[in-house]
Amino acid sequence: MAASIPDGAMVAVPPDNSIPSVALAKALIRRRARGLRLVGVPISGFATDILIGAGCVAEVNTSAVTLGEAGFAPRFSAALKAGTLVVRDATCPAMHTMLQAAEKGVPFMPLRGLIGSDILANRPDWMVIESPFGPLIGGSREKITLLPALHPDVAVFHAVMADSAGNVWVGRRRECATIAHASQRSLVTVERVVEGNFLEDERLCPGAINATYISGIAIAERGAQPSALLDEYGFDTDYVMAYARAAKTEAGFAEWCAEHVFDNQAVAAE
Amino acid sequence: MAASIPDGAMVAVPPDNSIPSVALAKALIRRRARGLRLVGVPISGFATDILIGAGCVAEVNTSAVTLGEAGFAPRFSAALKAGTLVVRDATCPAMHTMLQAAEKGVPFMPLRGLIGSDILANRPDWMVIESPFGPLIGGSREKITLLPALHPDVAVFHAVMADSAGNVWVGRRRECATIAHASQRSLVTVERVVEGNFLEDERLCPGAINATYISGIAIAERGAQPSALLDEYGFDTDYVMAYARAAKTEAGFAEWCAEHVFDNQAVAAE
Amino acid sequence: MSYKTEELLAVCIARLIRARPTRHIAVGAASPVPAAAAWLCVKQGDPLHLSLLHKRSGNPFTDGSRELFDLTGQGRIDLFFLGGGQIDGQANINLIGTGAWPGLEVRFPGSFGSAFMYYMSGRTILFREEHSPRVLVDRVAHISAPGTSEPGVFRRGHAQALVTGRCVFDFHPDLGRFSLASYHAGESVESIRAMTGFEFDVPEGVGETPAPSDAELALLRGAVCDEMLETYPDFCARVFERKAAA
Amino acid sequence: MSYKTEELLAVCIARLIRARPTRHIAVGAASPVPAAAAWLCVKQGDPLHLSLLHKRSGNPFTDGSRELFDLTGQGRIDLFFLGGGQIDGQANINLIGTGAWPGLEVRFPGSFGSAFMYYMSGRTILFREEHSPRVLVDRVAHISAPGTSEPGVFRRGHAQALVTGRCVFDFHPDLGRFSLASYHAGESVESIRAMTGFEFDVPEGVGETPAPSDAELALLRGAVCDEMLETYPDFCARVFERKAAA
Repeated sequence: MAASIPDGAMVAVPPDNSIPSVALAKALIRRRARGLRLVGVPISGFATDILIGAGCVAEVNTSAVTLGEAGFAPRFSAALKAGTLVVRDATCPAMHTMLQAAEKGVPFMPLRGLIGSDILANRPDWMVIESPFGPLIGGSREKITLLPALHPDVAVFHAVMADSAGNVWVGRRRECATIAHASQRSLVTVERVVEGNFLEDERLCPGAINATYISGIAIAERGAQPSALLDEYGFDTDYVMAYARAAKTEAGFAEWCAEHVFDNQAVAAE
Repeated sequence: MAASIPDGAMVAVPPDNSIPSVALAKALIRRRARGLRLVGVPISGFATDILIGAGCVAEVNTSAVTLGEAGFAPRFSAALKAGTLVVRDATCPAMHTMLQAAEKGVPFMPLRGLIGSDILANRPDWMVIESPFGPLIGGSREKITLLPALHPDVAVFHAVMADSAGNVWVGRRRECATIAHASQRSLVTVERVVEGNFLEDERLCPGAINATYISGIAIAERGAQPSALLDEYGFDTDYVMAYARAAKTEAGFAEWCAEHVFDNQAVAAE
Repeated sequence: MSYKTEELLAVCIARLIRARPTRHIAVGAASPVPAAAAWLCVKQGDPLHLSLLHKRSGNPFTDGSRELFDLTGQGRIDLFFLGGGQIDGQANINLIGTGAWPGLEVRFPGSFGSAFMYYMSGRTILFREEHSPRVLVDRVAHISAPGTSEPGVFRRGHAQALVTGRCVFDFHPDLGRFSLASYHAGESVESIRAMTGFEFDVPEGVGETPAPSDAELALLRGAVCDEMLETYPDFCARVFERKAAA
Repeated sequence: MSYKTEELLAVCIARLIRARPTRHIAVGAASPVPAAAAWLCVKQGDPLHLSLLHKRSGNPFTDGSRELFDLTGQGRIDLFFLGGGQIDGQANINLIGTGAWPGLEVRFPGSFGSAFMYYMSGRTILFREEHSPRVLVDRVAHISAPGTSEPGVFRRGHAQALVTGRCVFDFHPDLGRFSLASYHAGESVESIRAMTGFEFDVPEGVGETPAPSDAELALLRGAVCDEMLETYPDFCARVFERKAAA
């Protein structure tokens, strides 16, 4: 599956609390992907840091890159300083808004906040207008920022399960539905494939994403790890702490990668 | 509960395929509500027609009013002709867009389509601009319509169940979540109240609406009827057909109302 | 084999669907004939994705009723169906009514999603069984959704054709006009002209709509009807003379 | 009763919460002290709705991770908490980093939701335990979110206060300045001045932050800790010396 993601693709990758496919991120490293433009949904975590460390990433468009309790993302910080990574800083609802504009098929959507932030000052692709609607503020029209639609080439995430019809179930992690809607293609790893059709089950349907958005499904057991997967397994803090220590240096990262990415293949996601 | 909805309130009422609270609509008729401004989500059905017939409604903002297989909505058509009802025609995604703008706390959102439609020509509250983003069309900027946020005073709908924490479960009918988010208050009738907390159940959570949006819950068994409720009960075509025949005339509606609204009270929703 | 008008119309529409590349079709609630046409294509082996709106079990949308419009906004719907209380020669459709706005003479239910879907779907097949000067008018009283758009308006698609109980018209968005594609058995160019309130072009050699083949009829009455029984029981009983198991 | 710094800070924040009408508080993932403060208010009987972000079980959001921002956009969040790699005397916060944009000297993780939440929440309590000239600077290197906004910008709220390991500052949005509200035991106006990179006002009669009461400490170590064990096990072990059942 990783083979179908071309170098240079814009790839939406959810953070650690939002079921990323770490299995597919590792497969992208193994296939030596280059020049990826990653999109944080709305922030970025472990999967993004290892992709950056392995030299797969040219650009990241996100509101933050963090390993959570394990602290700063070491390979992100190093690449930023080395000048090998373009960072487009945003704020969480701006990422959601740009993806929702794509989801809705409109060229832009407005968002409050932002004005006076250096984030806006560094986003020439965003634009402040006088809102034709809404309250007058101090007798004049409200200033508001318009954000362009963001259309990732590929959404990559993990799901609990897929069904016989190719629907996938992500439960409350509905931001995965938004990126599936906003992206050209969606590639999904799952814990398991089950019989039936989630759309015909009133209990499962609200947490399902329709097969019409899904371009590929591969089974990758514990494919989100070390990230958490709903009530199936938790965030593996020890694993990420160990990574954070190892990845402080480029050599440490290379060693970690040799052990945890190249020696331990989840072939399904290739 | 109907007593808490003041005359003149803007009330969002979903249509027959989207779990309206017919029980609460009937309670509004019994309390002789007046001047309601109804919002179709995105269209309007049986509940809207009986409210119009009973003289509760001053205005309806919607994309259509229909009884589905039972045909045109007779009291809507009659009130429109009699000039006692203001009708603001829209198109389905415009209703969704205006409600989502309110949900997101922005003063407006854009929508494609519309231009060249007489719907737009009759909506002085909508505005066409040149989009600062998106494709050039024939060398010039795309024309696009901006729609203002629509903030109902009250969202009224039915749900399958509520839990001990006051969350309600609507399953795939997520437009009910949108109107709950967009409205000042939400009043919900439910089939039953169950122990526990839907938000702590990964299977139920995606179809739940958080108690933070819900101002009032009342048990009204079969409270959506004759509309359908997910897999719990279907649309009662015979009942609506009989209504459509009776409500062809004002006298016929009055008789129907005496029998089906005033004689058969669901006290919970008062 | 003898056939009902609805069967002929479903076959007409199925041929129009297959005439252009089509991956994903959305079919509205009140549209059993278009639904039958789409299912016929599926049963003929086309790799189509069907989204049947208002289907009670297995409703395709999990993001609420806005998902159809979002999906169409994304450009994922190749084909949609629309009807109209009135349809005119420029393919404008009127779902509002007649008389002064908003339909003070005869009020139709309203525009539903037409003022978006007609622009944003890959293409639209217009379907209205009643073919009379009352429905097919020179100029609609009100435009719910226009057949063509001015420059500067984002528009992904137009009407491909108009299928009625009497004929099939092709639509030419560049000209803003219909041309007669074929007339159904029992009709003629003259009878169509007499019953149509708008002008249309008549290409050389226009002839009768081909009758459904035995294979098409067998599929409609068998595998297609099987799929439609739950959503359209009355239609299946009337047209295919089959009832759902109790 | 002796207490830990975290307990003092939680009590300080709880008092700030109770100082203004508050219905709904959202608390971020990395915020055990604000979370303890909010729970303390709940356990003291305030009818508060708490949305604890990133809580694994019972996460309050069912519309995906955008729901917090939508909720705040709607005006339903009365109080939010923010920190900052740097905070300056105008209550600007910097979560980006130092050196040239985007943080070429020291890079912080990024701005998260701050460039929206700081404007759209009813009010914000700034919390940063480290109180040093490195963190509390005259002017932040980069503004993730500004302390005040120019005319014409929709802004629902501002910083109410800044709570640090050494003191509590009140913020005055009209002046764009902090004033010292109280200093914690062991500090003085002079020690605060020495450790603060920005100018601030010192009202007459500023004194020491009141110590937590026995009742407050008992609640924190009992009922509040009970609620926090699942989400913040390390914090509970360190501060309250309690461990979750295995």
